[in-house]
Amino acid sequence: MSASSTFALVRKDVHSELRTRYALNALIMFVVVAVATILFALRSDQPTSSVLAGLYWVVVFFTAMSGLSRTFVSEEERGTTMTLQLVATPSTVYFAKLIVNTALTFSLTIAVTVLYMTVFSDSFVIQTMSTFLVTVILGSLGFASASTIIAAIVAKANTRATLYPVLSFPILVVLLMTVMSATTKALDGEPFEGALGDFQILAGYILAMTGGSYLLFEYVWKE
Amino acid sequence: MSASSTFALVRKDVHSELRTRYALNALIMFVVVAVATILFALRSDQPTSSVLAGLYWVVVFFTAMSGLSRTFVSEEERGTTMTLQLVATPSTVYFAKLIVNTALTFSLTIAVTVLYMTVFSDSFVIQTMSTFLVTVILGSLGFASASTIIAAIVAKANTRATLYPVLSFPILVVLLMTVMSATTKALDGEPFEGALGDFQILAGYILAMTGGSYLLFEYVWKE
Amino acid sequence: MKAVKFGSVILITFVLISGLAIPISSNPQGWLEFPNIPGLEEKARNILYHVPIAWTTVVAFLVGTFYGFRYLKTKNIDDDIKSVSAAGLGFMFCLLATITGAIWAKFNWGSFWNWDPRETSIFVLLLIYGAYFALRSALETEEKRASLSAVYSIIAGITVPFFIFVMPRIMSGLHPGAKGDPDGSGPVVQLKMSPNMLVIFLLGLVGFTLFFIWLFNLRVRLARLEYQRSVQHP
Amino acid sequence: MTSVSLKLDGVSKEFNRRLIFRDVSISLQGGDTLAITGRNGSGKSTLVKILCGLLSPTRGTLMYALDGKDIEVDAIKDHIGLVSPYLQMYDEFTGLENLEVLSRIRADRNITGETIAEALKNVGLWDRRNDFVRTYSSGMKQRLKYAFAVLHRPGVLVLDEPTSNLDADGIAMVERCVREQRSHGMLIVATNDADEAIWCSQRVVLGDEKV
Amino acid sequence: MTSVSLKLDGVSKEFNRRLIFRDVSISLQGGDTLAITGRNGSGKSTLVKILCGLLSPTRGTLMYALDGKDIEVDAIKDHIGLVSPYLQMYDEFTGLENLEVLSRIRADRNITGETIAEALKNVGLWDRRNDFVRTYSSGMKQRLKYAFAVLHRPGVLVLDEPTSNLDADGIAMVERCVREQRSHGMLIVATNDADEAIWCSQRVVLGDEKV
Ligand code: HEM
Ligand SMILES: Nc1ncnc2c1ncn2[C@@H]1O[C@H](COP(=O)(O)OP(=O)(O)OP(=O)(O)O)[C@@H](O)[C@H]1O
Ligand SMILES: Nc1ncnc2c1ncn2[C@@H]1O[C@H](COP(=O)(O)OP(=O)(O)OP(=O)(O)O)[C@@H](O)[C@H]1O
Ligand SMILES: [Mg+2]
Ligand SMILES: [Mg+2]
Repeated sequence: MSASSTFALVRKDVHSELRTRYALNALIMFVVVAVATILFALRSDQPTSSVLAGLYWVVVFFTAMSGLSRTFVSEEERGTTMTLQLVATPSTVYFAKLIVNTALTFSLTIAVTVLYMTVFSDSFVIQTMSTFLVTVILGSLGFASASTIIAAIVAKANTRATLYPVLSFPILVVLLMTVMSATTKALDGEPFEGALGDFQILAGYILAMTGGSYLLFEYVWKE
Repeated sequence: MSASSTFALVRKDVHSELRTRYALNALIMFVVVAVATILFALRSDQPTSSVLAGLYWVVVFFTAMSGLSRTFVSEEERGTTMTLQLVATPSTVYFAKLIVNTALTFSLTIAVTVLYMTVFSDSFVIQTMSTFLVTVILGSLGFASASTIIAAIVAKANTRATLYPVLSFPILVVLLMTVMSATTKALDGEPFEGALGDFQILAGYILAMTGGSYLLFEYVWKE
Repeated sequence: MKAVKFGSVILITFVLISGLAIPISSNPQGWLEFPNIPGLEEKARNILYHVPIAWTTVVAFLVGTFYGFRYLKTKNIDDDIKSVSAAGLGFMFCLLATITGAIWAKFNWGSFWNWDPRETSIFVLLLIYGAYFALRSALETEEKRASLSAVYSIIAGITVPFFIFVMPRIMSGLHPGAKGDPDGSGPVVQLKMSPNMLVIFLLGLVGFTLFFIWLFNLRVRLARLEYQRSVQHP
Repeated sequence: MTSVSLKLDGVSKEFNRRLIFRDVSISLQGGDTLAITGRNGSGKSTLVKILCGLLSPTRGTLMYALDGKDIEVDAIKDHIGLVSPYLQMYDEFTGLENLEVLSRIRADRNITGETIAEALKNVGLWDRRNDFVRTYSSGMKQRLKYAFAVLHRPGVLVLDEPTSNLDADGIAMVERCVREQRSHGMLIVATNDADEAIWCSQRVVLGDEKV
Repeated sequence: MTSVSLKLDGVSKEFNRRLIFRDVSISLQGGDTLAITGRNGSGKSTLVKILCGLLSPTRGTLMYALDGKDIEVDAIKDHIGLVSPYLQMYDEFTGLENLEVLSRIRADRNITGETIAEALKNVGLWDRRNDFVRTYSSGMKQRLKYAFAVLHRPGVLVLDEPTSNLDADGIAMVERCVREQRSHGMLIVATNDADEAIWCSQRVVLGDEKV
């Protein structure tokens, strides 16, 4: 793996996404519809912070599921997988896709956050900003680290769109519970220290997933 | 359009979905995953009927969107669009896909209903069954009619990419809001008459969507 | 294998019978009475079935993952056969553990399901198995199916320690040993059981493990035969 | 058997205002054969799509007649057999299933199990009929397209790059198909290869415009 | 310039336990040329993928050496140029962008804007360099693959169905590429066409097994 080729591949993906807007459009639509639906569903209620935190990550999860798998699926569908195999080593591909997916998830969380803050302006108030920021950053990394390799697996299978969340969810449960718990703490105004335990879990999770995926990626990527 | 070729096309799609039962596996798992995610989010709370109704349709929405859009995208991606154009008229294609999507959404709502009733056995109690049934049937039809044309447009996304979220958002949100409101009424035990207004909206929506799509479909479908 | 087969049958039968037959008294006397564990009472008997089954589920999962790992190294299709056989059994035991656990929970904690951390983890394990088989059925080429499902089971395996060691600590739960449990840990963990109960419990563990080994052996042989038949008549 | 005739009148095609070809006029009767030739990018495939009613021309008209009666372009599709790199079979079905499913959608009652079996034997795929198209080699896919194209004995057989991916045996099969078609209907071949153009008596050469 | 040598030893390939070919052994040096022939479905493309390290053989070994030193199959990829129907360029980029992006990913510092411009002119796509590959005709796509394959003057040039979709001018271009490659490196051609097999001095014939 060389940094320059990884970076070139990231640039290619970003460029290609800006051209086709395939993932981006799907993401925007899902986010907006999901938030609108939830807003409508909660209309009459005063949701608790844990419900809000839960629904926040549910939206992120499902939206991510509709977009992240494109990274590999689109290569596979258009037959460019072989081209990429020829010009890049597996680890280059893995890290490039990991970076792209992290960036995508991170922008997603920002979009959802902005939407939530405008829509639930009285109940979704982030009291401990530091906790929230760290949660969102680690959460995006965690999401991307687990779902990148799953996307690579799913790209080789037949029923990609439905299979992707099915394979990802069991693996993401730990992550989801942890980020939900940390987000609740941020909303409730617990001090930053209160969420340190959650962050440790998140860090461990990210390391384990990235390391495992890195080692296994070759088996998935090569025929 | 001939009935027998429409029917043959429906059979082809169903066959293609069911043959190895992998699509079904994935879809069932998907619903389970969606419900589980929501359960996690709500773990500690006693959700109100409007929250439950909202989340019910959010699950249907996400599952449907990840499955329904495939109908055309998969033809387009594999280059079988031309083959289909050669053997079938546009209206045959449109109605076949509409039927398939309606059936898919309807079975989906049944699956989600059964799951909800077992999982939220105390809070998801359908008090006005007639309202619920009509809502689910009209809702499936509405979803299918909207998503069939959206899917056809998405399949050609290269050119119309930016239009897509803009188009689909208002189309889907109206539908979602209406079915949610009707479902809430069914859960709250309002008499059937109470939901008549919603049903009128739904019926009008379905007619407008199907009619409009039928007329527009040819332009979307042919180059 | 004969020894395993008979051993498991004898042990399980013994555990079943003695677990049900031995009376529980608040003041146990000798080997033929169980102590009364406060909060469990008669329901304590299920420890002897539920826990060994849950244990076997985990063993099966580990065995399946191990052979998946071996497949990636050796590319020998026999390892895939072993891996998928173990996964199939694991799924079955997982269902059994869920059912015995859920029934127990109904009588002990009042409802079938409470999202206690351990319940959550067994549910996730069920989902993992479901996803694993859904993935396998979506892959047509044998080699791809073997290696991708192996990768998936390893990736899923990475999360297992989180469920076992981490989750019970961040979530409050009903199982003994969870966060907020006043005792810290319960009868099994601290081996608070009376010696006779402990012996039967351990025999149960051994019995169910042997049972798994026997079934595993059977299934692998069956799967090999099927494989060979499909080689001859593809 | 029906006799198809075709009239293309002053047809031009532009993509994004780039002119591909201008003012093509063709008139073909029952047993006529036409070769469309021209350089890479001269618009052969584009013209083929227009002839099959899969793409509308920018200017000009296309008219088909069946036994002397003018008919809609949509209706002619049942009388066209097309082999083209842009036409794909369903990957997730077997070769046999593809033919069955597609004839059923076409609602063609003349096609029986035997017709299909015969077509598969003709193109040499009978032994592999139960394999998924996904696992076919490039030549096997091309053969399957032939089986599909001639299955309903179309009045017009349109071949775009007829021999690509085929081995000697496959080319012989194409020549058989071509002979058979000339005996009862119209044949249109778009090709780069002079060897294939000689199958046809008439010729349209595209590509005076720059590539 | 580096000299590549290759040794394939007793290689067999099965898909789902269907034997495609058995016990293929090849040994090639610097300037050698090899034609792989055989019927449709005999495994030519499969063997090509194995030679390029894109597919693992079921049995047997593949070894590459660079200037006499054995190297990993992964590392040889930088010295391979491949033209194949299974290799696609990125649709949503222009022809020029494809070459730029792919060389950047390959992290090949020898490739400048001029090298790329020259390659595009060689294959006759310079005028169309700023059009999306999506809008290219089949022959233009094939030409672009050639530009990509020879861009880095690879030690090994591998061509699968070299002339498919190409017109006379395109075939002349392929022959130029082939001549040029023979002058400095190894050439492997998989084809159905006897006219193309004569470019090479050695030959492997696949397909004693049934299609
Ligand atoms: C379906 C999910 C499960 C349910 C409903 C369930 C239910 C129960 C119940 C009611 C008890 C008695 C607790 C007490 O002593 O107060 C218990 C004990 C226990 N369960 Fe589960 N269980 C489930 C899954 C599992 C799993 C997956 C494991 C381990 C892998 C497990 C291991 C244990 C152990 C070790 C005990 C004895 C705890 C003790 O008293 O020290 N259970 N379970
Ligand atoms: N992924 C796969 N799964 C199963 N079988 C496959 C797969 N890929 C190829 N095959 C089979 O392997 C055989 C060889 O295919 P290959 O594409 O190598 O043939 P080829 O010699 O290139 O043929 P052609 O001249 O038609 O291109 C064929 O019988 C094909 O059906
Ligand atoms: N969708 C499209 N958008 C824009 N331009 C297009 C599109 N499709 C084709 N073209 C252009 O039209 C011209 C003709 O393409 P066509 O595929 O018909 O050529 P062809 O004669 O079949 O060439 P070949 O021999 O390479 O197959 C080409 O210049 C191509 O770039
Ligand atoms: Mg063409
Ligand atoms: Mg080939």
